[in-house]
Amino acid sequence: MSFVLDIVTIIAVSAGAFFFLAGTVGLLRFPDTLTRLHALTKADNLGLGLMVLGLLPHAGSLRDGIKLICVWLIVLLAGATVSQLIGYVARREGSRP
Amino acid sequence: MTFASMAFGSMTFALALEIVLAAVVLTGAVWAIAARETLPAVAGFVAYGLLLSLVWVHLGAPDVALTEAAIGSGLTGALLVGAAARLRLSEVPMAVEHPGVILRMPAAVLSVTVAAALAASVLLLPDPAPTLAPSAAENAAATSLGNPVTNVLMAFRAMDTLLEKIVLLLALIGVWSLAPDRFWGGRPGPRHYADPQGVLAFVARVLPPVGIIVGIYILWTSADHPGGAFQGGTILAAMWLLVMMAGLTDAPPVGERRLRLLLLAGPVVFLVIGLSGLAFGDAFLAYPMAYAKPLILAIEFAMILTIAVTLGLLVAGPPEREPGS
Amino acid sequence: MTEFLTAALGFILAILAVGLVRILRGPGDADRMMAAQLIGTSGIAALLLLGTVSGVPAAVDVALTLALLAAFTSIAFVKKGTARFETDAPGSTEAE
Amino acid sequence: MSAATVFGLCAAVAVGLGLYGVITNPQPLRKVLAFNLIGSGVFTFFGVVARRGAAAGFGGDPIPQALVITGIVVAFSATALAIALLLRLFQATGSATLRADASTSAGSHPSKL
Amino acid sequence: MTPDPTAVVESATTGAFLLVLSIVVPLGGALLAFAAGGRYLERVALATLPVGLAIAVAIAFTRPSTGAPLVYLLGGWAPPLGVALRADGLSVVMLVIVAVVICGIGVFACADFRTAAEEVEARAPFAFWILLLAVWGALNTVFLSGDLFTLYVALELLTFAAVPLVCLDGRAETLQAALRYLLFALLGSVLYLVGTTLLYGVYGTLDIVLLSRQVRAEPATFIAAALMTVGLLAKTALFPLHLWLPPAHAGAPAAGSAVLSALVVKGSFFIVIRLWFDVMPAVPGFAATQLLAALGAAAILFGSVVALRQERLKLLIAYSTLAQIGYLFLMFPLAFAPESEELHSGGALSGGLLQAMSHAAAKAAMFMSAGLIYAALGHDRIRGLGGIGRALPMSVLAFALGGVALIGVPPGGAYLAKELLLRSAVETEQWWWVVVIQAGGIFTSAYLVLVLVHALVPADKPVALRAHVPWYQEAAALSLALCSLLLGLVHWEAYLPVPQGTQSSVSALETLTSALWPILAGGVLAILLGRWSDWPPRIPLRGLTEAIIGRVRRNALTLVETLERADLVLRQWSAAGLSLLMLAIVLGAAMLVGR
Repeated sequence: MSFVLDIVTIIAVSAGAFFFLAGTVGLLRFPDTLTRLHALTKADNLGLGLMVLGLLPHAGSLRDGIKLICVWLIVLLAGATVSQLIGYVARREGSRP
Repeated sequence: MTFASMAFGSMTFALALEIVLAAVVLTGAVWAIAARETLPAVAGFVAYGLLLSLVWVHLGAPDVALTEAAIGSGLTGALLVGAAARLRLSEVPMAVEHPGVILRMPAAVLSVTVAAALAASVLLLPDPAPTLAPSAAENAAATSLGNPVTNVLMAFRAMDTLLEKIVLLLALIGVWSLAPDRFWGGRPGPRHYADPQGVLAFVARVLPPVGIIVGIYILWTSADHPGGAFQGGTILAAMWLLVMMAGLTDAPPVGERRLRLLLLAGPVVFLVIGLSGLAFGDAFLAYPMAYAKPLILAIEFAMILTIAVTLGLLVAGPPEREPGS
Repeated sequence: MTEFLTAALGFILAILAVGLVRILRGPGDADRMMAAQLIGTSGIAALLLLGTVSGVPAAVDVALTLALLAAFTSIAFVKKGTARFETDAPGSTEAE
Repeated sequence: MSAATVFGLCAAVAVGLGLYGVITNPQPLRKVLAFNLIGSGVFTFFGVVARRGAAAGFGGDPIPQALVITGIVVAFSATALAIALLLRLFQATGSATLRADASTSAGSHPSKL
Repeated sequence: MTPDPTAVVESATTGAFLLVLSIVVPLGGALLAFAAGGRYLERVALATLPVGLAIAVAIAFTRPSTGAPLVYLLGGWAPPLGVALRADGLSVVMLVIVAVVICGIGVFACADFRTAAEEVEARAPFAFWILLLAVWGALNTVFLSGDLFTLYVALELLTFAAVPLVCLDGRAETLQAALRYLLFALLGSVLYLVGTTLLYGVYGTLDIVLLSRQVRAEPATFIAAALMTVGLLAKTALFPLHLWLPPAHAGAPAAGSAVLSALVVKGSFFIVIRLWFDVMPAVPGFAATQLLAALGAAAILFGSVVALRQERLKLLIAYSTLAQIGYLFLMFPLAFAPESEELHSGGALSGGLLQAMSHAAAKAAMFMSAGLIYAALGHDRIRGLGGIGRALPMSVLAFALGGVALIGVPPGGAYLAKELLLRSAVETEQWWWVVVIQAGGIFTSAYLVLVLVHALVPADKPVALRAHVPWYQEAAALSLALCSLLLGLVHWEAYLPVPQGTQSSVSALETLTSALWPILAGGVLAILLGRWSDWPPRIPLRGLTEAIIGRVRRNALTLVETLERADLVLRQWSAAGLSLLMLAIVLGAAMLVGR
């Protein structure tokens, strides 16, 4: 059982790390602000979500597990809001290369 | 692979991680100092604070990590950002005042010397290190709280905590005293407006309930687990400020009676319980063994409200509008 | 397992460092804010990993606090940082 | 070299950087920021001391940890006061400089209180 | 509660609860005043003053006759885990003098910080009364706390209470002065905190008594001591770390200046004493004490000379504070006992402390009378003071008495202090400090003479007073000046280590000469260096004499201008920052090498 859980952790955390990487590469390489924003949200939503998923088996108690998921939800909510606001800013600045 | 080499392997692994962490932390620090513009420098500082809470977790001090995350990085960050935004106009003329090499060189040399002395003293710290941890553990029964840091803050060194409450209040009075006379009794900061259907208003409606629950949880858990009134209070303050920023509510006028009482609740409850220890018990700030835990929790609950309001108003600044406007 | 999570932690820290560099380069406010956002998220991920690696369960509480405060700070950042001189006239930030 | 030592050195560097910033940067806001950097360096140093004192089943000596929490709150109060003062100065003069000659020296045109 | 094996065998002494009250009453009064608000606020504050004074006096009488300190264990927890309050002789005398001065300032401030009848609440009175009580509570904590970290918190409390006093009237230049003060003070306190951290890391306690038993002369201790001392010096504004003091002390409203100049700087000074005499008497060594006093001597020179050149009365008094702070640091080498290589708590320490007390009362009186003169004239230009001696005789008298007390005229506290310091200098064969001590008195009389001559000269046309000066304000200033002038009559043996016979050995003739010659010398200096509207002054000078005096004056003025320019440079932020670090390094090196 613990072996299976370990496998889950390894896969999920690796996938999460991959999405973080993808988001960062996008942030660095994509040509304009809005696409960069698009890339970034991947890291937020998927990367952290997968990390949380991977760490769930290591949570000591149910309460810790719930807290882990809460962290993700809060980040999602905040991320969505801030991305919207950044979108306004980007539009105002004019899409720069 | 032998056990020893494995242990060694994981040790160097941990060490490598520590060095990476320290390097990233210092990147933030360097940048907070070296960045040309203020706003990015502040962003660097916020990142630095965030990373520092990682360091605190790693140093086995989650209580401090919570404080650093909440106050050190979060609220200080918001304060600095607000100031940087307002001061942006003054940045260009200030660039003229940038000191030349004649000044920067000695400053660098002297700073490096002091830092080197400190680094040397880190290496010179005695081994085994002196510690009061056993003594704190031995006396923990007196309060029946499981969190040693709360024990220190609320019992062993309650005087510091009481004084620091008064420091917070005094800082607020200091901030208020800066208001021009005509604004006295008015509301702090500008009135914020935002589209009530917009995303900011949305998040300001959804996030605060969560924040309030988390804040109170952080306080509640502090009896036996890392947490406390500051950390919880800071979260509440941040939520309040968020609601204010979204324009859903306005900062209260500084002359308001209820507000004054709220600001006093924490220190007054603390002082009254402390003085009743002087009058009826063993000493000032001594709690009778049987009631220690409820008394401490009572103080902390009074304090979380006061702290939340004080911190929120410290960020909001001095009154900037005429009373009644 | 610990080694794996430590490696993942190191990786996330590296990403965080990249985010830091991004803020440094700018050029626009929007890019800086995005980078700050990335730093916040990856910082939280790093914290969760670190809590598991060093066996500090309270790291989750720290992460919760950080998530809330990071949300607050980034909103303050966007709201205040964009207005050249915060007049906060009706609709200065969003309604445009 | 233990965890404590690495972060201890890190703390020393942060203090040094902060000192440099406080002295050389002309903008008061940046001085406040640098002051916070020194403060956090000192706190980290204290954290290292706490970590080295881990005993009795605690991950660190709780006394310095508690002192750091108090210190952080005090540092925040200081920052808030400094920033309020700075913004008020900016509001009153349109600049935020600490240069002695920038405003007329110490009240040569005093008005009645 | 099991006592810790390393704990001091020390328990609360009877009557020690008064120590708690002396902290809680002012701070509780501040909270109550905040709750009351409006016009009630002043009443609460005024009611707190006599209570606090009574507590301070009660502590002075409760102290055991054995000379052992009063000890109170907060929360019943013994150090090192808990925090103790201790009142030794030093704390007691400081508690009492601060209570007296605060009460004087309180009476004085009744007129300036009054909520007008038609207002619900006014900003300045609201802030002033709360801050006054907070300063008091913070100072009492500084005097009583037996723990270095509690001292840090108290020090910050003191700073946060003091800074807003600077800019209560909201003028731009006072805002800038307040900001400079705050930032530099913060830099100082953070350096103090570094040292505290280091001490805890090495010795595992922050309790003063426990530390004093464990402290060894080793590099980590030197680093800690150097950083803490320099941090405290920055807050005390010892030359060359004085950039913030003149504008802050001169810009504040009169009552605020009195608080800042008389009391606030004494807080950090007291911690320096605690650190050097109580925590680590064997650590500093010969070179470090000489260095500290050398800075003091430089402060006397710069402060006095620049004071003489000021055009405004309040700035003159502020610079005189700078010089007086320097004077306080002269005691360190004199207290150094070469045979044991330790700082010895003897006559020199008493002298330093007495000087601090006399300065507290006298400087408060001087700032208060300067405030009254300002209010009456609408300005405080020294050259425009003509006729004020006739118009406000009591205020000018208070100013004069305060100044005379500071010069060291019997029976003033400063006179006794000077005697004690001179005696120690002779005993330890450090004649060079004798010169500096005497020079301090001469300089003080120089700027006093300068001001008094201007104030007593009759005006060309009658002085039109802009504001009425209430009698009780003048009375408050006058009584504080008298208090300083009578401090030498108190029998200090019960509280301070005063060597036998110091207080009774002087004959009347000796007294007179020792009082007169510094005043005469000071007069000469004032004539030479002061700013006079008509040079040469009304003294009839002819031919050769005039030529000689004119030449001396010209040369002296060149020197003075150099000093003024140097002062201007040193008061730049970056220069002060560099001096701060440089001083920390030199002090640390002096402790390491100069033994």
